[in-house]
Amino acid sequence: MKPAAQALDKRSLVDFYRQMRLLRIFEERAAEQYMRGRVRGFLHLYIGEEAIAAGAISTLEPQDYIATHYRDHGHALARGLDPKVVMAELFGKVTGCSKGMGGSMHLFDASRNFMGGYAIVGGQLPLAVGLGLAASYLKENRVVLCILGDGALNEGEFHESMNLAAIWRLPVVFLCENNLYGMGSPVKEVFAAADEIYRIVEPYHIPSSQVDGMDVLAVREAMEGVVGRVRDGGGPYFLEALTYRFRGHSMADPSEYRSKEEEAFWQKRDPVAKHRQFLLANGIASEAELETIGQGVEEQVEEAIRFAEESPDPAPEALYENLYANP
Amino acid sequence: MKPAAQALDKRSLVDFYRQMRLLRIFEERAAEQYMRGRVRGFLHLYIGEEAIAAGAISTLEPQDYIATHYRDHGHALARGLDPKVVMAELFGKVTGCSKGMGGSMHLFDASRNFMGGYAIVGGQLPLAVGLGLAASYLKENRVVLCILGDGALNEGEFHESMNLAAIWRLPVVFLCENNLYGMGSPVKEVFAAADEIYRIVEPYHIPSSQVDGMDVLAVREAMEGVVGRVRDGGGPYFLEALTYRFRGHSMADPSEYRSKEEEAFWQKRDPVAKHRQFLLANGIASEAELETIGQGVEEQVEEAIRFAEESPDPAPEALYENLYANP
Amino acid sequence: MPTITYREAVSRALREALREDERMYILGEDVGAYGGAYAVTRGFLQEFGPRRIMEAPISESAIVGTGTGSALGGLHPVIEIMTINFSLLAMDQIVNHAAKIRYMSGGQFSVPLILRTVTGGGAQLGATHSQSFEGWFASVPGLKVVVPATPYDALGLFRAVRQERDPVVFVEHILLYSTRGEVPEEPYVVPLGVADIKRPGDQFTIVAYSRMVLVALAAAEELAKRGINAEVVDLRCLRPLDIETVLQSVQRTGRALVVEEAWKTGGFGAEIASQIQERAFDSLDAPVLRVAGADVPMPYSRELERAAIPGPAAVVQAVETALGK
Amino acid sequence: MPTITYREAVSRALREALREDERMYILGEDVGAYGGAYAVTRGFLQEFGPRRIMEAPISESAIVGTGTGSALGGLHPVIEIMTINFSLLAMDQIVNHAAKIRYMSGGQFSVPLILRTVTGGGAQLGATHSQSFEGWFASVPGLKVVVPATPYDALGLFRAVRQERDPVVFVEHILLYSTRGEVPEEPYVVPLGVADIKRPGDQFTIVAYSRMVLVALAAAEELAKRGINAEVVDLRCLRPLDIETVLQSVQRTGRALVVEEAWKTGGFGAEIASQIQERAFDSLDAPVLRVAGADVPMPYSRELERAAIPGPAAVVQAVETALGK
Ligand SMILES: Cc1ncc(C[n+]2csc(CCOP(=O)(O)OP(=O)(O)O)c2C)c(N)n1
Ligand SMILES: Cc1ncc(C[n+]2csc(CCOP(=O)(O)OP(=O)(O)O)c2C)c(N)n1
Ligand SMILES: [Mg+2]
Ligand SMILES: [Mg+2]
Repeated sequence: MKPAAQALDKRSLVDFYRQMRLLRIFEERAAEQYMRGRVRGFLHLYIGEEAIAAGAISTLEPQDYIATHYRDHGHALARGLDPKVVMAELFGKVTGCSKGMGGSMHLFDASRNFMGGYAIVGGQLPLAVGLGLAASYLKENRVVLCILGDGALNEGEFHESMNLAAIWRLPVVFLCENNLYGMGSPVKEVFAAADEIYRIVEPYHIPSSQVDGMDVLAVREAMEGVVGRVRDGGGPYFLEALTYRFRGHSMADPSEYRSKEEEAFWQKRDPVAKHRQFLLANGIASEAELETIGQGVEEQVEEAIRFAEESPDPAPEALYENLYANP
Repeated sequence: MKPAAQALDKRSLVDFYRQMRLLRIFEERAAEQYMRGRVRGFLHLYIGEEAIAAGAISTLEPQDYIATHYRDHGHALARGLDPKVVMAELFGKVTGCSKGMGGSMHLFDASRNFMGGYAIVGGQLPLAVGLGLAASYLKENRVVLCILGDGALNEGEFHESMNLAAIWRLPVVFLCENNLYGMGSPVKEVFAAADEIYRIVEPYHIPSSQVDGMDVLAVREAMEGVVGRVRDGGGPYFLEALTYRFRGHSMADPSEYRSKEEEAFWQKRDPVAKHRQFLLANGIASEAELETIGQGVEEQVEEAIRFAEESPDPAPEALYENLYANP
Repeated sequence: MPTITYREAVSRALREALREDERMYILGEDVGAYGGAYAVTRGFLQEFGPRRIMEAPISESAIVGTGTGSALGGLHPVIEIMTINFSLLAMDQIVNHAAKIRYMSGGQFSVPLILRTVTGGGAQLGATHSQSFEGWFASVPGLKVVVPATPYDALGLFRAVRQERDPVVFVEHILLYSTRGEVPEEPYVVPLGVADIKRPGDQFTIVAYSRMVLVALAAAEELAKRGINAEVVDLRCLRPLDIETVLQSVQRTGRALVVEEAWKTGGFGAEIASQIQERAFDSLDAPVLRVAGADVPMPYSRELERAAIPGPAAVVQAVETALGK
Repeated sequence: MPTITYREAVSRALREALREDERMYILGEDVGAYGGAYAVTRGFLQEFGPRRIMEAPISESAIVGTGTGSALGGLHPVIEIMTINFSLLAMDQIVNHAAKIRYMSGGQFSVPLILRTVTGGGAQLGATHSQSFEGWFASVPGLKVVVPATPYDALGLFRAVRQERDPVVFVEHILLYSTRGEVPEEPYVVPLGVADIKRPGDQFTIVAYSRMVLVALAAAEELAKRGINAEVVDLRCLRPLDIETVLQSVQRTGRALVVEEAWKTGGFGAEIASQIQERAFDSLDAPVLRVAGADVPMPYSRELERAAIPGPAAVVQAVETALGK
């Protein structure tokens, strides 16, 4: 058993399962709602990558900040946002976590220091640097978790942000979800540093490493070390989690650019199934327990959909609200 | 004696001296003209860095491209632009190499494939990539020399450009003039990779190295190898030339942020004096010969100033010319 | 005449250009195997191969700069910026480099760069993905800006764009791709800088471009039912701008309304309105009006998004109010 | 009243703010040891230390994004973009991030970010260094844009900017730094969104902002000599825009001219002209005119640059022509 697993009690270990199931079911249902035209815009599913959100975010304290990209449902739910308010946001309802103004790509929750999903590739990076600067300037005990896709490494802003985080030694963890593709582009084709992308930060003397992003316990373990180190004033860290998205880039993507073999290879490493196996194999939970958890999650998501459906649209006046604190 | 020196005949070795003297005198006189208000805008002097332009550009063929930054007088002159047309450009005259439309920071000469001085830090980098792409697409035997300052490494565009040059294996030499400062900012303070900046491109698998930018023969030697390799299809290369600007960032800069000791240290390594010493010590040229060369250069520059003075301003109609090929 | 979609028109224009012009290549994010975010270059990689259809990393600034540099080096690049929203990341290369090199160099260099991009809202993509910056580009000397509203114009204008030796921003609209229109088989070109009266009328001039032309036409239909005969002028290009056609129309109708999707404040519609009143003041019976996007980031909510983008009803209402009805 | 320069006014505003507001810091290229490219922050590093006066690498986009993030995290950043020309590199962070976070989040977050930058031409810095993009910023919902023309306004407006909870672009003009004006010792604030009649008159309304206010005033002096009594309205802010003061003036004078330094085509002057004719049509005896920058990249040549930027003579001529003189 991994040290992380040994250090965790049964409740925590089972909770990873609950959480990953929730992320999975939530998105499967959201996809259905999208097909029915109730959820619109772009919908980017996180299915296949759940271990990263669950493992990584479990290591944060409530005062820590999260800034992420547009594939953000999993991060929001793992941070404890109620599935209701996330689903309501996808429905564009006033009860949504961004009051229906943001949509899937722009989830926010100030009460959980969930500082936003950002839909411009790389856009969240300097924001995370700024959050780190604020924490450091104000001498607050906060770590910033900045989540990015492999695609963000291609934006110049990535480097500008790494440099700033490095020269100021800011408490920021850059967690790169390397799912091997940015839309239809294989990282290997478009990025010269694709072989070991975590080494991209070496010139800045930012420590970095890679972790199996399909294994929630591996992610948890790696992140525990990283977050501890960053919190203790070690400066920024870059962690690459190797993963795969099981679905297309967004609901609009027929996903014809990946081979069946490649997909099958990764499907076998499904993080939810893997953790389930782990729990069963180590006698931590029984089939029946896990079944009950699955049902509970299903109900929770159904309830979220009901909530979203029944919630009102924003009032017409909302169009001109919240543009300025003081217009 | 360096291999480069051995490989060169007397004429070439002496010519480096002539060229560096020309660059030096040209700018000293240009600075005087600036004080008299005849040259205006920003005037960024290259004094102290002449060995780089002289050494590097001597390795190019006529069909090769140069794209550089705003500190570009030295590059233009070393590429063989007539001092007259460069001075006339500084004077804003219609006889200038950019017809008086560009000014000091925006020198152009199509006939010499001098593709421009660019005043937005980093802006020339993707242009150089594009020039390399064109040469490669058209299967032309051309190398692109892209000159940048250390400051350009801080712009995200630098990385975007490195990545493109690397994935497409383009024939581009990136020559970084590391003069330790971007305006008043020491590279060491603002750039986390300052210790060995040439290593910044390692993650992209772009080969790179450092050369003494105060020694024209060292630059020549390094660049000969680099240009040969790039011309032979070896893909991009990054060369860092360590140097120092003897004057302020621009004429507007009182230059109060550098210590006298540091300035003195570098003054001792004056590339023009150094090469003069070399020529004398090795009996390649006599004091008298070098004196004659110096006088010739002085006259050439005086003539350039006369030419610039006597040249007409652009006609008022020029304001609306050359905006579009076909308006 | 055969009918094709706007998407097909752009595809055809590109395919034809690639076949005829060996120096043309396409570079953009996901233009290859993915077939383009809006499926415009589907099948291109197979037909033209990776030398001509180049997959780009997500590096908007360097992609545009590469296009510019390659144009200086003798190529004829078509750079695709996936949507106009991302052009903000390339703004410096577009405005400070591509647009200025000819002029700054005293006319020594040409930058025949074609920048294709997608504008507009209406697909519930939220605030960062639903913007209309074509007006900004149109204010930049050195650029040309083409904004086709129909398949016919998209194809014909692209053919004209190919003849240019200067950077052109070719702006497609996300909601137009699936619209259909007649396009002749015979070759034709729609020259730049020539507006098109998409619907003649004598009581009101409605000036529009890109998708708002369709909105204007729908409004004009409705107005006709109400006894108001509006003329719809499609600008087709924002730069060069054919203000003459607009002025002639206004001289006939005495009244003008500009419809655009961009934020009203500082939108290009203000330029058009200003020019109309500057140059046809004495013909005007009423102020030149503007119907434009709400001055807010685009809300995600469907209802609010609808309220934020001008629709036929808003145009009808503005015209009727202006006519005192 | 004591007289100080515009540079001193901005310096004083910043110094005062830094002293009173522990959460305020300045981040920008060469704001430290160099003292700022235009010497505005000279001595600040010594007085406030490197925690408050932060030297930035040449990374405009990340600098602005850092400012925004730090504002979300409770700080009060003053981010200096050395000149507005370089803001093109930060456009995405300004427009897609800073300006939108409050709205997109349904009002959960504030971004009290102050972006200082320097606009304008006239110093022979050439095409890439002589632009005026404040009008673009003014078209972006979520931003505020302040364009002081005098030392008094610079100081007073900055004090108002400090009270804001939203991103404000504070636009200084390169040629104004050495101009002088009276500034009282007693505390005062110039609220945002309140235009100022810098010279009363009853025959012609000249609307201007930033340095063009001085040009308008010089023109008005000349016009007075020629018997024409022009009113000069200084907008002081482009967003929020005090159009009411402009309209009231136009109602008195019946004629209006907007002067701005930006390229004429698509400049913010078009917005102002449009609003005037929309809302004061019946008061207008003539079209609203615009005198603005030539629609070209800025030439380096001194004579051509002079011809490209509006000066008093161009304003006088436009007014006289309008009056049929
Ligand atoms: C600046 C910018 N350019 C392009 C896009 C369009 N786009 C959205 S997601 C995406 C791919 C991002 O890939 P990656 O960062 O690997 O994240 P993933 O989708 O794989 O999770 C692209 C190109 C964008 N949103 N922003
Ligand atoms: C994008 C951009 N930001 C800022 C500037 C202002 N600026 C001009 S030169 C310079 C320093 C550049 O330093 P470096 O690249 O090291 O070149 P050096 O002047 O030392 O030769 C700066 C910040 C600019 N021209 N462009
Ligand atoms: Mg990816
Ligand atoms: Mg330097």
